[in-house]
Amino acid sequence: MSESLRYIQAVNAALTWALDTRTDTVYFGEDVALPGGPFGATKGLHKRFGSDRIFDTPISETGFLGMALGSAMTGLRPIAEIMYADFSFVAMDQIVNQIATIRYSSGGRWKAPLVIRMQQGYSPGACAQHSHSPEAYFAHTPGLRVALPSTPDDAYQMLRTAVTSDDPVVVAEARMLYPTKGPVRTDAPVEPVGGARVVREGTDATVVAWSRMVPAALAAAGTLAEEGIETEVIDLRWLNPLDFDTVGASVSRTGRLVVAHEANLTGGFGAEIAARAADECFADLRAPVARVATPDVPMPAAPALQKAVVPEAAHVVEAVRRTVRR
Amino acid sequence: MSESLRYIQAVNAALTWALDTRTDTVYFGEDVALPGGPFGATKGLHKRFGSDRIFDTPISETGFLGMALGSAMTGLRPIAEIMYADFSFVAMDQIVNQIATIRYSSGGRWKAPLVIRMQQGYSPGACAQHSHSPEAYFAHTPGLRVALPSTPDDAYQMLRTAVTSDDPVVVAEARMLYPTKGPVRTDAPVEPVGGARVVREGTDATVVAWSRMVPAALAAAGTLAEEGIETEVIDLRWLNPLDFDTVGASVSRTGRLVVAHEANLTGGFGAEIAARAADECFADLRAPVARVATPDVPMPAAPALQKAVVPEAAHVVEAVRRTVRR
Amino acid sequence: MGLPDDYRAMARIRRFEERLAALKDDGEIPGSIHLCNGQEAIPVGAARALRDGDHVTATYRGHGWALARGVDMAGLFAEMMGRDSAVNGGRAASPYLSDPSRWFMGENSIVGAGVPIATGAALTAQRTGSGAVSVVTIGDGAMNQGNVHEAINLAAVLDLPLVVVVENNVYSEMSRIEDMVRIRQLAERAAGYGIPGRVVDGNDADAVADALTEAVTRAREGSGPSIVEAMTERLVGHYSGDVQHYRPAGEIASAREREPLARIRAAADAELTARLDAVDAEVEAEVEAAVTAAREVPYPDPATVKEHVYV
Amino acid sequence: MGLPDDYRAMARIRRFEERLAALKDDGEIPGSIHLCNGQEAIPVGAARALRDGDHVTATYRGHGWALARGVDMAGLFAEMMGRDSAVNGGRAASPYLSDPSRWFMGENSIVGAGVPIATGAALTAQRTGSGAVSVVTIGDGAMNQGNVHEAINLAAVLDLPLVVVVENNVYSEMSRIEDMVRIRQLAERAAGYGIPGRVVDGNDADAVADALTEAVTRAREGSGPSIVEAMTERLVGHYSGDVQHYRPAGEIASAREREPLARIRAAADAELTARLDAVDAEVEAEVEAAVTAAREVPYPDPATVKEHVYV
Ligand SMILES: Cc1ncc(C[n+]2csc(CCOP(=O)(O)OP(=O)(O)O)c2C)c(N)n1
Ligand SMILES: Cc1ncc(C[n+]2csc(CCOP(=O)(O)OP(=O)(O)O)c2C)c(N)n1
Ligand SMILES: [Mg+2]
Ligand SMILES: [Mg+2]
Repeated sequence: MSESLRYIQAVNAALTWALDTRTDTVYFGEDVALPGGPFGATKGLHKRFGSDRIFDTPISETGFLGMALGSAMTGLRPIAEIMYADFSFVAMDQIVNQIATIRYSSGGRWKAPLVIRMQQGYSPGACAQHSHSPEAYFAHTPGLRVALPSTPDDAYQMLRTAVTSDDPVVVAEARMLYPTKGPVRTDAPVEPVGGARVVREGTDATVVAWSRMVPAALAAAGTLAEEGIETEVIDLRWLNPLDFDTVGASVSRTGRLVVAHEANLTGGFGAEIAARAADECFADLRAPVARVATPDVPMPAAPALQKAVVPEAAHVVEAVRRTVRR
Repeated sequence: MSESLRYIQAVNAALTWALDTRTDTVYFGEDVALPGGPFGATKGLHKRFGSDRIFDTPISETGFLGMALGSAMTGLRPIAEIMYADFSFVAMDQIVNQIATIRYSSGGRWKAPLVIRMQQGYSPGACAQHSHSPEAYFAHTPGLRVALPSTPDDAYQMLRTAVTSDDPVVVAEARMLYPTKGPVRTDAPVEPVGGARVVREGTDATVVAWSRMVPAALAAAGTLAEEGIETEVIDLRWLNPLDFDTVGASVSRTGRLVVAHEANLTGGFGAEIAARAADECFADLRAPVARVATPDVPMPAAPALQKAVVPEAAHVVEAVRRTVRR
Repeated sequence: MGLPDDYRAMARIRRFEERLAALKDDGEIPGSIHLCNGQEAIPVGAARALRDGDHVTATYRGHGWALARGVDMAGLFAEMMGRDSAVNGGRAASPYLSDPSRWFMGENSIVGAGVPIATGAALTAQRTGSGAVSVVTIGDGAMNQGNVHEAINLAAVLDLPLVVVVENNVYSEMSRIEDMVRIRQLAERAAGYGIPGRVVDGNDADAVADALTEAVTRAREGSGPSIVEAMTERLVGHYSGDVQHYRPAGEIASAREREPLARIRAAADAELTARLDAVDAEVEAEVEAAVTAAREVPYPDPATVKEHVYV
Repeated sequence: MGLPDDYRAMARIRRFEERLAALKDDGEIPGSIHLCNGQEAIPVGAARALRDGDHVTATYRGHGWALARGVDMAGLFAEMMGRDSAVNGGRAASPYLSDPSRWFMGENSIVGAGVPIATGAALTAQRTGSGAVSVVTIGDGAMNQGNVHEAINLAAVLDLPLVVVVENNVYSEMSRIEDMVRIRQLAERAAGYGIPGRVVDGNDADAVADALTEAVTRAREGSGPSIVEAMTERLVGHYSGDVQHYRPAGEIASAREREPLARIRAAADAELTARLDAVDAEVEAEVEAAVTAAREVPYPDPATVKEHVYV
């Protein structure tokens, strides 16, 4: 059975499922309990599950992410919320040096089954400190799973997967997609971690995207189809584990690759996809690998400037055209 | 005139030069003043310049990197030391959201002429929390200059360049190279920011490396020469500004590219070099782009395990062979 | 100083924020805004203790501080409208703006991050012997962020000329401070850094001015940092669009009786009331003129978007 | 408990560290090591206040805590030798080792980072009603790291069963604590979190045991966290290879008169001295046997290097 929900409602549904079906879960962060979260992701949860299961923390991200780790090591299954992905930088040590590392460095003697939930990306008028898309930092950190849902259904499925995973998972949602509505398979079995998805089939070029750039890539594919260019669109979904097989298989058919993300171009995870292609798909590539991303500037707040740097469907269209013409 | 100095002595010489010739510089960090630094980088500086110019801080990286920013905005030219690159994660917010951003977000009304000095990489027996090579995190952050000297001369020249730069610069030294000795042009004029360097010419393949992997790449080139493979070795030196022209020009001659760094493979800056090549050098590439890096594991402490993951000259040799054979 | 100058300074801030909220409702302000309605006595009182060259670092709720320190009102409106303002060219907007010409180090939209930065301005003052003082303002909730802890201790150890103003408005976003600390007053933490901590009525500009003057003088004399906790209340939501469902009934209504402008009004005789009415009219005119001027400012040229990443 | 059990427990740690230093000199220990010589009374006294199921989180200077809590001595030697030990298979080594079977959450080589983690163990104890307590030990210098500040306040607000032990050994690496804070005792900061703070003689296992028992009992009863500052001195360098040029002449010599083992020896009559000599001999034999056993442990198989990154 499937319900039509907004992305943010799907998050709420997944969290309800988690607290309801897994008694070892606890949820904490800033303004998440009584207030129900700044975006309503945790609306109603405190009323239903009480302060034992969901509670508000001081503005202490390092403190409560460390608390998430320690409680995960000792038997709980915490879900900690970082209100904006930008704030993960104040707690980066707990993420990189502690959460990602404890299992390996202990020789597998501890596990850290926890979820760090955050939302990311620019929005009109938001300054550089509220617009980061930091997925590349996390994906460069062995020990972390990294999930970036692009649809309401994935917001629900991937968050449930993250909660059930015995490894630490960063779930970075797309704030700009919160209002989007779509069918959510609320009765689907919990999926295993990982897996890219071909969301549109095509023969002329492969576009790999994630998060907000997936709907943009699909829109672009529609435009390109009118020009007779059939674009295959892959929603990468998980940066870790990385399902490059799906990408490679597609490129072996299309011979052309465009990678699209909102994060800054240089050192963005698009570079990793392009690098793998330049190695593993070398024989198949018939054109240069193109990347669509925000150029290397901190995000300006003025929409007039944001429009000049934020990647949209039009940029994908243009990149695919260039690639196909070669 | 040129002196023969160890890498760490060259750092000390550059800092002496900075404090001596630029009265607006101040140096601070943990155990840097009276103790002279855990590695002796600041030896003798306190005795010579006094507590007004160089002083010890509490163990508060976020506090003193923010202090570096605020003092740079108001007229000083601070050099702040992060003892191990791994500790930059506790201060990542000041680096990414503050230091890198203030100039752009203020519309160019402030500048932040500061240097964050650190040393990075694994060493035998060091645990995961003292072995990071975090350059990719910094290179993905617009607003930061990123320098990784691989020789005593560059340790001297690039640090002086960083100090004179009006932009914030992360100088990440290679701890494992501290004992290496080499000629240092102590009377050379201060170089501008940026610039890769061809440190060995070759016709069959291009190896791009930085930091500890540069001597490894040169050693590999020597071995390969005995097999008749002429390897061009490029010391990238600066990840930002990125001098890809030098890389592209080399690849246009050799048609083959190997990138080598100690940081973990996935999302490492080698991906960016490979991605650029897959785009800008597509027509020139005659073989898949290979990357040599630490596989995606936190660094284990036991040398027996480190040997199994840390990239050395032999890995470069093997990668170049594979590439040339294609 | 004192009345009616303080009244005017506070009314300017209040009117600015009210007008900004209206502009937001009208869709003229793209991003979210955090207003300081009710907290005006703090920047205004503090400004009396400061002189040119003294640096101020604030938070996203810092419009009042910018105005109190002389940042151009039209420029502020234009900046928040996403226009190519002389303040930050539209790159910063409401929560992160700054103005070197007024020694305004800037707001910050990372909680607590301004304190280490302000410590740096204090370091410059100390090392150059400029005699300047660095004042940083944060909220009650920010006291639990590690960056604030590190910076205050750092300033204490180095005897830096820093004054930390904690605007205790009871809430951090939607959470009450009493649920976030186990102490009565945040100023109690000063003892843990070996520096003075003082609590003042943040709705009384004179009380704030006195406390700041003491702290600033101390800092200028080289005796190091101190903390001033100013008790106040938010008359509006945390940010534009905060419906404040979490606030108990009547809380805001009663706060309206304690807020700085209402207080002066309540105590005013007929003659003063007339003068204050006149001030209000002048302020109203000033704010409207600023909005008009701001609307004249063009939007930034997209072609310039890559400028200023580096020098 | 009490003598000679405490003496034995402390002598085991002392001898372990001495032997470790010798092994380091002989090239049998690849990484750097941070010894706790002189601080043994703290883990030993603390252990008396704890029971099975109580978690301990330590720092790189945590060998004494591991031993006091029952982690296998041979396993510790093997781990630090870079062998495939049952502790962490050689992946952690001296500064980051852990042992779930002894509820030893682990050392940490990031200053202060263990406190938030220990807070998490306390959260589990509270939510599951296990009755367990979480003890975390840090150094004096760590009190200036933001993570410690955030975690202590968090534990205070949540009334978590956490005990923070601050081993004040005067130095953080090569810097004196009096240059890093403007307060006399670090325990003074407890007041800023609204929790009890207490200073004890860290060279007296009984004093430590009493203070910890009080703090642990309080935590177990659900009355929340507290801080115990244990005053002690480092008899050796910060790490292997620290020449300690920064320490005033005679400082270590006089510390040797105050250190826990010497104290007991000084107060011992002939009969006790004989017993202690016997204990020393047994400890010496135990440590040698552990070194021998550790040397039997093979080095880790390189083929396993990618195991345990994920479950
Ligand atoms: C590091 C960080 N965490 C969380 C936030 C989200 N946030 C913005 S304002 C705020 C509340 C701050 O409360 P307080 O310090 O009392 O200041 P006030 O808003 O009341 O002026 C929070 C949690 C942030 N901006 N930065
Ligand atoms: C975040 C961080 N900064 C700096 C260091 C380097 N460092 C290791 S130990 C140490 C001194 C710690 O002193 P203290 O807390 O007193 O503990 P002690 O070593 O005296 O036991 C420092 C600065 C680190 N490991 N982590
Ligand atoms: Mg507040
Ligand atoms: Mg110490």
